Amino acid sequence: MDYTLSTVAPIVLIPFFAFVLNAFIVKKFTKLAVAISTGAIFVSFLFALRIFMDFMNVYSVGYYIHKTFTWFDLSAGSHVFKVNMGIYIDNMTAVMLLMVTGAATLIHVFSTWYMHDDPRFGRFFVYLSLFTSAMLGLVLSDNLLSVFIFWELMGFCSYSLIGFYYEKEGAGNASMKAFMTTRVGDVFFLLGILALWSVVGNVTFVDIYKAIGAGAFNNLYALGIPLATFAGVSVFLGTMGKSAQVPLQVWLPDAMWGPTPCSALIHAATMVAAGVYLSLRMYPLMELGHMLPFIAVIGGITAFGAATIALVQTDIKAVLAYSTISQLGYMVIGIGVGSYNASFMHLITHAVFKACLFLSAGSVIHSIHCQEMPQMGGLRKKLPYTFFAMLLCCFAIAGVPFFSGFVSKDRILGDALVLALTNANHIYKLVALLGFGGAFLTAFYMFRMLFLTFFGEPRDHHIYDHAHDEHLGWNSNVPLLILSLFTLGLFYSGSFTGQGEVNLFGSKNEWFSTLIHKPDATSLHHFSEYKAEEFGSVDTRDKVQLTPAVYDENHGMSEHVAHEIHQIHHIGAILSIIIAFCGIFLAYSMYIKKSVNPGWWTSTFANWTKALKNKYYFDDLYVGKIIQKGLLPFNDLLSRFDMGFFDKYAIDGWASVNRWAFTISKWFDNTIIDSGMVDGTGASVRMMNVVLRTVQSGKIQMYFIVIVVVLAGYVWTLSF
Amino acid sequence: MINLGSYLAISFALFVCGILVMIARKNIIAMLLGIELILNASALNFAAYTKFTNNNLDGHIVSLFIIVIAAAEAAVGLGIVIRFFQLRESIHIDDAATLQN
Amino acid sequence: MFTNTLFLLSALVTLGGAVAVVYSQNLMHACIYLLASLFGVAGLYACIGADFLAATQLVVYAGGVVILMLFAIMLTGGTGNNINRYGLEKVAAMGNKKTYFFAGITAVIFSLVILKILANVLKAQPASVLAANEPTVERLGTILATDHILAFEISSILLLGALIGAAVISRPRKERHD
Amino acid sequence: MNSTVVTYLSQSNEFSAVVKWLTTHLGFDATSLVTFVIFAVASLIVVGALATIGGLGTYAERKISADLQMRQGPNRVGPYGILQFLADGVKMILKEDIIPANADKFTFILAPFLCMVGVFATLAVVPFSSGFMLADLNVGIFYLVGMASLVGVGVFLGGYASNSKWSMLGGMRGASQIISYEIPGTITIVSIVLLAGGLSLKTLISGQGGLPQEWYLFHNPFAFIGFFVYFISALAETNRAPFDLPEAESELVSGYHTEYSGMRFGLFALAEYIEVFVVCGVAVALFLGGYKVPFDLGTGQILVDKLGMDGMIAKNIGQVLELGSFFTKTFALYYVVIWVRWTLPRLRVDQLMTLCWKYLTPIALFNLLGCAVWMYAFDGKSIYSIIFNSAAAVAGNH
Repeated sequence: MDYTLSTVAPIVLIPFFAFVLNAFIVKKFTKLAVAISTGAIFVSFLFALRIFMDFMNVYSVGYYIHKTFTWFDLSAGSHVFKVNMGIYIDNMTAVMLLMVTGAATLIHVFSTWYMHDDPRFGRFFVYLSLFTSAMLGLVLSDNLLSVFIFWELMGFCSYSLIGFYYEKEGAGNASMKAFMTTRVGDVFFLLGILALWSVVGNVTFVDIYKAIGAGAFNNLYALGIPLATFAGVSVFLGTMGKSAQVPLQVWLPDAMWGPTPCSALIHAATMVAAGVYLSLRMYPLMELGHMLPFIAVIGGITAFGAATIALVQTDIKAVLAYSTISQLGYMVIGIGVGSYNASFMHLITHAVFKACLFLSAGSVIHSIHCQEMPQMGGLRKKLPYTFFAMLLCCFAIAGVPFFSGFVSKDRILGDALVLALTNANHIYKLVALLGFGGAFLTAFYMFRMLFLTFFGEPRDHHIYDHAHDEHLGWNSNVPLLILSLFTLGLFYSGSFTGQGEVNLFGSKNEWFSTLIHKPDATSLHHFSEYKAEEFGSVDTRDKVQLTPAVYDENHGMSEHVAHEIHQIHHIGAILSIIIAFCGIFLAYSMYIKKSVNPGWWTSTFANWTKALKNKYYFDDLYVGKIIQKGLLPFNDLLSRFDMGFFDKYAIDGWASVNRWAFTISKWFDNTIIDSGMVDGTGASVRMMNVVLRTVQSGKIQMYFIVIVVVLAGYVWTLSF
Repeated sequence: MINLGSYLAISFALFVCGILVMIARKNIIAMLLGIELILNASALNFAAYTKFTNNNLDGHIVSLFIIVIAAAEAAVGLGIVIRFFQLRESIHIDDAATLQN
Repeated sequence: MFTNTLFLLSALVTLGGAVAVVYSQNLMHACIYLLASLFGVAGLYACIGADFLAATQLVVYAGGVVILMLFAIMLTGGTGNNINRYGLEKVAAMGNKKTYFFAGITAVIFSLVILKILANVLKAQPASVLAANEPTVERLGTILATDHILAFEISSILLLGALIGAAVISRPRKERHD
Repeated sequence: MNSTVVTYLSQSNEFSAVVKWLTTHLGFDATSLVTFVIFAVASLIVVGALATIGGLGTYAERKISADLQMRQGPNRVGPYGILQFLADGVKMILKEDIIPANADKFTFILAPFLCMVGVFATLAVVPFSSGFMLADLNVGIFYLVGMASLVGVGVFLGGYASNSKWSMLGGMRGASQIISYEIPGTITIVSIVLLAGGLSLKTLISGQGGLPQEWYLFHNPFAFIGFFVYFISALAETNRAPFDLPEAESELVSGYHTEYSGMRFGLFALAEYIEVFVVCGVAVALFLGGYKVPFDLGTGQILVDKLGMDGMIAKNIGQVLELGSFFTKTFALYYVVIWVRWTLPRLRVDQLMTLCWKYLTPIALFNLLGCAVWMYAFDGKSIYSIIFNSAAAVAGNH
């Protein structure tokens, strides 16, 4: 495929144009706007699919497309200040594009059912279109600056969609909270971008890689810490905000105020994953800054802590929200333990099954108009397709073999285990512990949710009897089933290129780990050959000369070390299978067989339960301590300074100076300007006026006579 | 008989008639009639010069545009006249001597 | 022979119409004389082979401009308003001796100049052999769509503007009482 | 002088013989003289024939309306009452010619003549047959539109000059209606001019053929719609029902010719009937193949080849066939016009203007654009030839 403007740009532009168009027509032509929006994202999906197939066709690690154009150029002489924008597509981008457009298409279709009765049916799709184009723009971006632009655009969409039901006070507050909390991360992200700019001169991914490979960050310090660390931490703080890592996770549970499809798309599948995606892109920087243990610990705490909170939630969407935070924690663990492609794979698999879970939850909620799990039960007879989809997804997220979640999470946990057992840094032991513990809790709370919702006797017969499953149409079930199909592991672990057998347990020959390589210190020199091309140009890179990607069983390590690592991986895999089934069994015995009484646990660990129900008091901390004790007094102080000093001395003082100057200028004005110049001009004009106004009589015919006579005179003079 | 001189003479006569009408009449519509005469005189001049000099039709183009402009002028001019009549109940040119009110 | 006859007739109609426009004291009649004069101009065009111009002259003036004029005369109350709404006597709408006097002087001044130039032009004009009349429609169309395309587009915009402008200007507006 | 009749007749031997004879006897080249005489005679024939047709139009109107209303109609004067129009004519000529006291005399006398001049001037370019056509101007259709608009001036002046409320209203309605409906009509004509590539009526007709699928009516969908747009505009331009507002007898007595009597009224009526004939003829020329006869019978070449006839006789037969073709189609349309008049009720003024400006004009513009796109996209082929060629191509492949 030849990559030009016309084959890549539509991915972003079609949803964007749909957004622009819909913004105008949505009030009058709601149905049409919805169709345009859905159609646009589907077309964009087709483009993404085409790119993906092309990359699978070439099947080389080094295949990339990098097109740039100059956004603005403020260079003056030798001082170069040029900002380029552009697109950068490599294997990771191609997979990401396919995931985003695919999930977004299905969620659009689902939304046509879910939001159908909503009075702001059309507006929802307007936001969705904008959001999707922003997300796709972020994925396609070749530099951090445009990533930041789209990042903020998504933040806005997230804000609008969380506050979609703005009549409810909670929704408004939640949207504000989400916006403000992610802002903390964004500020640091911007700081990181500036730090990188100061070193590299621009913020293109490839240039940053090149700079890192060339050692440009050596011996540079900012605020007394290495610049690489500074920039890395700043960028990672952006990730923490967007991907809801502790301690900036507080906004994501509240984001569930938004409509469920938007939760599925934004707060589960794509936008929150953008943070992880950014960290993955910036992995060499993280590595250079020696901050991987820090990242791993943050991820571990998030993964485990969110899982514990999810144990006690009764709202079905809250469970899913905390499970999202927890899974994002796993991805961050994956970055921290250097499990680059597993982390990315988890991003993809999580996006699929979490989108499916949210959509299932959405169809449950929409069918029974209730979100509280204690009031559900026995719904599997009423909602068989939903139940089926949710079951598959629960298997996937719990890490049952043959499902996607197992393939990705197992690899992260395996790598964590390897580091825990071999690395000198003991902090990794904690990370592995938190990871495995979180996996157990994940299996438990997901199946708790499943059992409470779909199994047993109906606990609230009123709700059960009024569940109107007949309203479920094709546009609600088909997306669910398609998504649930992709929870199967073989899609991610298989080899699509005929290299070896399809391995369902997925540790060998996967296309994922073959194609997506960690840009670590040893492989950064590849990027020095990468060239950016003009934006409009046709991609002329000779694809035949690229060497096909081959799976290296030893990961480039010596056979002995590789063997040891493989052994640990096997242990990790077995361990995680056992843990998953333990979790499922515990849930089964608590909520189906009822041989273990959950009430005993809550009463025995009452304090813990209380802490969990209050989300570890994070909200209280932020609102009560930081904002009220910290920010408000500071605010008071500032305002007092304003009133007492600035107003009193600076402004009032300036005013008195002015008053004095005014007296002088008034005299000058009155005597010289007014009487002398202005009135003098007036008088002279009036004198001329007396003469001239006889000419301007307003009688057109007089003018005409003058015109003709003057013309005649002019022509007469010319004719000599 | 058909030569440039006769055409120029006719065009000249039309033009002078137009000027006479423009100046002698006090009725705005009558003045517009004069304008039509003047425009036609100039258009005729262009067409004649094309024919009797190099015959390359550029003069015809100019004449065509003059006709176009005359049509536009008539439409807008008469629109203004009718509006003026609505306001003043008169189409006497001397009533139109002020810029406002 | 035939063309000469046509030329003479057209010239007579043109000049006669124009002079009648000057002398007619009835606006409606002046308008009809103008129509005759314009038809004469169309005939003059036809005599020098400007067939498209002649037809355009017919369509635009007979079908459009003159009827518009007639309408305007009707809508503004015909010919008789020598008195304005304040009851003041004014110059007669179709002019009086004084206006004709001024017009005459202006015309004479103008004529002197023009006649001088005309004399120069006619003296310098070589008596060339006339090219035969050819159909101009095709050539005119080609020139219009190639060399003069900008003027063509601008005139189309002008016409659109005139259309909208005329409609907006002459629309009756309600007086606002507030 | 670009007259087709003269060109056609000058092909015959008799023409040159007469010219030769006159030249020898008069002592100067008599070609111009003969030409002029032929032209004058042809013009007289056309004017006379058309006046008769106009007169017969009144008879047809009465007879067809009687048929539609299951009456007898005129049946006393002549066989089937066919001489009724002559009787009416005689009556009108003999009537007293009344000019109202307060009328604008000059305009009052001028108005019916303007109508007549406008209509009869258009006859110069009406293509009766390929040989019988007074003048083949290369701006023919444009000239026709321009001349026909004189009728509007005549109607208006007639209304104004009568110094009567009814006449005034009728005249204003008539003029506004005529200049409004000129726009969709002319735009439609332009779209056909686009298909034919010329303004001359001969060019317009020569692009078509004798058989219906070769007509511009079935050339493309836009031309098909255009025919109806043109026909409706033509009805309105000729003040025919359902657009006969200018003479709406239930409101305006008789509209712009209320005050007219005698032959002046007759001239108005005659102008109207002849104009109907002319616009029907133009519709036929533009859309229905004009004078074309199927299988090249019009040129007579086939008669010469197959039957071995003399060239000129064959041509004359062809001319007669072409005249027949033209008049048949035109009279068919004429019948439709009368039929419409006695079927549809009259529109209101606002409906009339709505129809023109909100429906016909946009449709006509759309058709113009559509025809241009069609010419560009399909290289000027008609829909029939596209289908036929592709079908032939498909059949040829198998």
